[in-house]
Amino acid sequence: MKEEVSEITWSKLLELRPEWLWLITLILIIAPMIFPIHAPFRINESTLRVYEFVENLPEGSVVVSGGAGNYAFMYETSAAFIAFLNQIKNRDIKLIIFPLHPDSLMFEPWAIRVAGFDKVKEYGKDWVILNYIPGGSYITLPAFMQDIKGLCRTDLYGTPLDELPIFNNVDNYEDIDLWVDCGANSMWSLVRYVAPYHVPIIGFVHSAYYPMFQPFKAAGLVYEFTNGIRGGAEYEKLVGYTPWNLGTITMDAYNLYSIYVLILVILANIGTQILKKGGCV
Amino acid sequence: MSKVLYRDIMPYLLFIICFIPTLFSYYFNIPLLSKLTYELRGWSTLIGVTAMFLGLCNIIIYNYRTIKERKAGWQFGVYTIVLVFSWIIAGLYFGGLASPAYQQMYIYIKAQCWSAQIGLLTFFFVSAAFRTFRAKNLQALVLLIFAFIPFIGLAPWGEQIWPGWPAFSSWILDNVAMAGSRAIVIAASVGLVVMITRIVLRYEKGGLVRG
Amino acid sequence: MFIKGRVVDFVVMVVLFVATWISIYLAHRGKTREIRSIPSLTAVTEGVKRAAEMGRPVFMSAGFGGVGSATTMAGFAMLDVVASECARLEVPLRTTFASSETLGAAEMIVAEAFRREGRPDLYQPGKQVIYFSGEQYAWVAGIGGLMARERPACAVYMGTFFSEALYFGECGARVGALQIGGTTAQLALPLLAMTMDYLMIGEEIYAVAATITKDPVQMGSVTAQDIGKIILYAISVIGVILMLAGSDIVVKLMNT
Amino acid sequence: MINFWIWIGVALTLATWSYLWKDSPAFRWAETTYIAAAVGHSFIVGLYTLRDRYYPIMHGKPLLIIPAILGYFYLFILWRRGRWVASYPIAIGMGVGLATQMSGTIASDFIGQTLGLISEGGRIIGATPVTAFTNALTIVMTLCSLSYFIFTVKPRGVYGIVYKLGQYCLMAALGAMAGNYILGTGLSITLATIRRITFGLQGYG
Repeated sequence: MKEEVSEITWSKLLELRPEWLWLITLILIIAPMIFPIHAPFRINESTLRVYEFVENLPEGSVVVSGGAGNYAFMYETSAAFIAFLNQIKNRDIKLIIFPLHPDSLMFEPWAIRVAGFDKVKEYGKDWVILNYIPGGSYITLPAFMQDIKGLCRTDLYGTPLDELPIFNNVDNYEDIDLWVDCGANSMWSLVRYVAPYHVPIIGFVHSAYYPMFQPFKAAGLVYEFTNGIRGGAEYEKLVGYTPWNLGTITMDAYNLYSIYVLILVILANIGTQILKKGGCV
Repeated sequence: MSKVLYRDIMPYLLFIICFIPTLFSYYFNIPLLSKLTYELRGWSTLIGVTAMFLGLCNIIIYNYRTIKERKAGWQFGVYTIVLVFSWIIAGLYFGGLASPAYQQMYIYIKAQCWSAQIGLLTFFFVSAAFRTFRAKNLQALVLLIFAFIPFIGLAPWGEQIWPGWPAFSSWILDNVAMAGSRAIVIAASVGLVVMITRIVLRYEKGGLVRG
Repeated sequence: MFIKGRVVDFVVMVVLFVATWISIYLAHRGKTREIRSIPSLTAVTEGVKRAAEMGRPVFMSAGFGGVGSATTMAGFAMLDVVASECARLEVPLRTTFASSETLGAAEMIVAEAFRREGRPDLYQPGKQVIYFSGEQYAWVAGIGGLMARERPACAVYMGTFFSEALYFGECGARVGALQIGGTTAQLALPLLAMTMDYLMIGEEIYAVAATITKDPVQMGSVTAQDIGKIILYAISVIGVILMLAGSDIVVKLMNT
Repeated sequence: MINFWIWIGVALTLATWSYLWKDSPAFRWAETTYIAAAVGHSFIVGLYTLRDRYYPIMHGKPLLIIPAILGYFYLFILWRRGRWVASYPIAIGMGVGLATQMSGTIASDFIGQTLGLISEGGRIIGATPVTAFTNALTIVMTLCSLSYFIFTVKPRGVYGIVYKLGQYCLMAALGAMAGNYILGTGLSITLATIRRITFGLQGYG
C-alpha cells in the first residue's frame, strides 16, 4: 500500500506541468539581480590576454569596431564589448565604428550610450560612427582597408569625413591599431579581408562559436577571443564595475540555474527507476 | 506542347544555365566563367530581395482572410496590417535606418520582442531537460551522462568542486562531440551531393513545380 | 585550367554524380538493394492519419534556409509527401517559411500536391502556406502562437534549423503533437534530440522519401549515397593506416 | 519621453512571457507586434538595398533589368492560372544557390573533414600516450558513427556491433552538444532582457 502511494506521488511528479517548473526558473533568474551573490569564478587565460592587449595600447591609438552582424543584439557578447568600452573610455584612444550589417547601426549607438562612452568622449574628435554600406563585406572590407574616406565619404549623420577631426590622421589600414568585433558571424570575413593587412583582431564571440574559431587563433589571424557571457563576466571583473554589469549577474544565475536543472534531472531519474521497478513505465 | 515548354522545360533550362557556370567556375580558372558567375550571384541576390513583396502580400492576404471569416482574434489581423504599414511609413518619414527616432522604435519594440522571445528558451530548456534526460534505456543513459559533463564544466561551481572539470568537459567536446558531429557532417555531405544530382537529372523537382 | 587544390574536389563530384546516375538507372531495371528500416520515416504517414482521426491540423516546416539550400530541398520533398497525404485525407495543413523566396516555392509545391490529389479547391494562397516575416524569432513567435491556437496533432520539421528547434519542440509537446524532426544543422540536432518523438539524424533526411514512396529513383539514390560513403570509408581507413605507417601520401593526394 | 519607450518594452516583455502560463490575447499582441515590426523593418532595409541595387541599371549595367523584372514574377503565385511564371525566379535562385552549396560542401565537409580524420592518424605514433589515445579514440568513434548512416547493409554480425557502437557514439555526441548548449545563449538573454528594463527605468539606455 505504502509503495503504491509513493508510486502515485512519483508519477505525479514526473507528469508535473511545465508551468510550475518555469515559475521557479523565473524566480531563480530574478533573485541574483536583487541579491547578488558574487560567486567566485576564475579568469580565463584568453580574457586576460585581451585585457592586457588593450591596456598596453599606446595613447592615441585608433580602434575600429567593425562587424557586429545581425547577432549583435544577442547580449551574450555585449557584456564584453561594454566592458571594453569602459576600459578605453578614460584613455586617449579613438574609436571608429564601421557597421557591416544594418542592425549594428542600432546596436552600436546603444552600447555607446549604455557604457557612458558618449558622456566622456566627444563625437567627431574621439569617436565616430560610419554609415552601413551595402554590397557585402567581400567588397566593402577591402575598400575600407585601402581608403576609408574614399569608401565612406560621410558619417552616419551625413557629415563629410574631412570635416571630422578624428580623420585628420586616419586614412587606411596603416593607421588602425586594433580591430574589435562584437558579434559572431562576421569573423569569417574579417579573417579573410582584415587579417592579411596585419591589423590585430580581437573578437567578443558567442560560446557556441568559441571552439569553432580556435583554428583562426592558432593560425595567427586573430589575436584573441573572449568566450561568450563567461568571458564578459571575466572582463567585467578585470575592468572593475561597469554600469551594465551583465556578466557578473549572469554568473550568479548560472550557479542557481544549473543546480536547479541538476536537481530536476536527478528527481526525474529516481522517479523513472522507481516506476520501472513497479512496472508502471 | 507549348504549355510543357514554358511551364516545365524553360524553368529547368534556366536552372541548368545558372547551375553549370556557377559550379564549374569553382573548379576551373576561366575568366569568362567567373565573370558570369559574379553576375549571376548579383542577379540571385536582387531576385531574393525583390521577393519581399510576395512576403508582404502573403501576410496581408492571411490577415485579410482572418478578418473576413471573423476568426477568433480577427482584431489582431487589423492590428497587424495597420502596424506593418505604419511602421514602413514611419521609417521612411523619419529618414530610414540612421535616424534616432527609428532607432528608438527598433530598440524598444523590435529588439525588445526579440530578446523576450529568445529568452523563452531558458524556460524551455528546463522542461525539456526534465522530460528528456530520463534513463529509460541504455541510449538515453548515454545521452544523459554526456550531457552533464559539459553542463557542470560550464557552471562556475563545477570548477570549485574539481578544478579539472572545465578541461575535462572541453576534452569531451573536442573529441567525443567532435567525432559524432564529424560523422554527421561527412555523411550529410554525401547525401547533399546525391540530392542535388537528382535535381539536376530531373528525377526530383525541388522547387521547380508547375503549381 | 584547374584551380590549384580543387582537382580532387572535381573528381569526387563527378564520381558521386555518375554513381547516382548509374544506380538510378539500375534501379529502374529492378536492381535495388533493400533499405534498412528507419522508424521515424513511417511515422510521418501515421502522424497525418492520427491528425485526420483527431480532426486537428498538421504542421510542417522546412526551416530557415533559403531556396538555394539542399536541406530545404529535402524539406520540400517531405512537404510534397505531407501535402499529398493531407489533401487525400482532407486534413488542414499549416506550413511556414522564413524567407519569402522559399515561401514562393512552397506555395507552388502545395498547390501542385493538392491538384495532383484532385483537390485544387482546398488550396488557396496564404491559407496553407503562412508567412511570419523573414526574421528568425518573429517567425518562431508566429509558429508558437499558431501551435497554441490550432493545436496540430502532428508536427514535422525538416530542413535547416537553429536554436528555435527547442522552441518548436516544447510548443508541440505542450499541445500533445506527435513530433518528427530531422536536420543536418549541428546546432539544432541536439535540441531536436531532446524534444522530438522521432529523430532523423543528418543524412537520414535525404533518404526520407525512399522508404515512404519506394520508387526506383529514391531507392537508387540511397544506393548511391551508400556507394559514396563506402568510398569515403575506404579512403579514411587507407589514409589512417598509411599515416600510421608514416606516409602522408593520401593527404597530399587529396590536397591536389 | 524615454520612459514611454521603456514602458512599451516592459509591456512587450511581460506579454511575451505570459505565453509560459498560457496562450492569451496579451501574447498574441506581442507576437503580432513583433511580426509586423519585423516585416516592416525588413521591408525598409529591402527598399534601401533595392535602391542601391537598381542604381547600376541606369549607370552602365542595363542587363540587371532582367533580374529586376524576374523578381516581381514571384507575385504571379497569387494568380491561379499564371502560377507557373513564378518558377522562373525560383530556378535562378536554386541554380546559383545549389551550385555554390555543392562545391562548398564537397570542399569543406567531404574533403576537409576526411582530411581532418586522416591527419589525426598521424598524431598517434610518437605522441604522448594521452594524445595518442585521444586521437585513436576519435578516429574509431568517427568511423563507428559513420557506419550508422549506411542504409543498404543489414546490421548483422561484426557490422552489427559496429553499427550499435555508432549509435551510442552519436548519442554521446548529441548529449555533449546539448549539455554545452543548455547553459549557453538563452539564460544570458533572459537576464539581459530584465536587466535592460531595470536599467532603462533608472534612466540609462
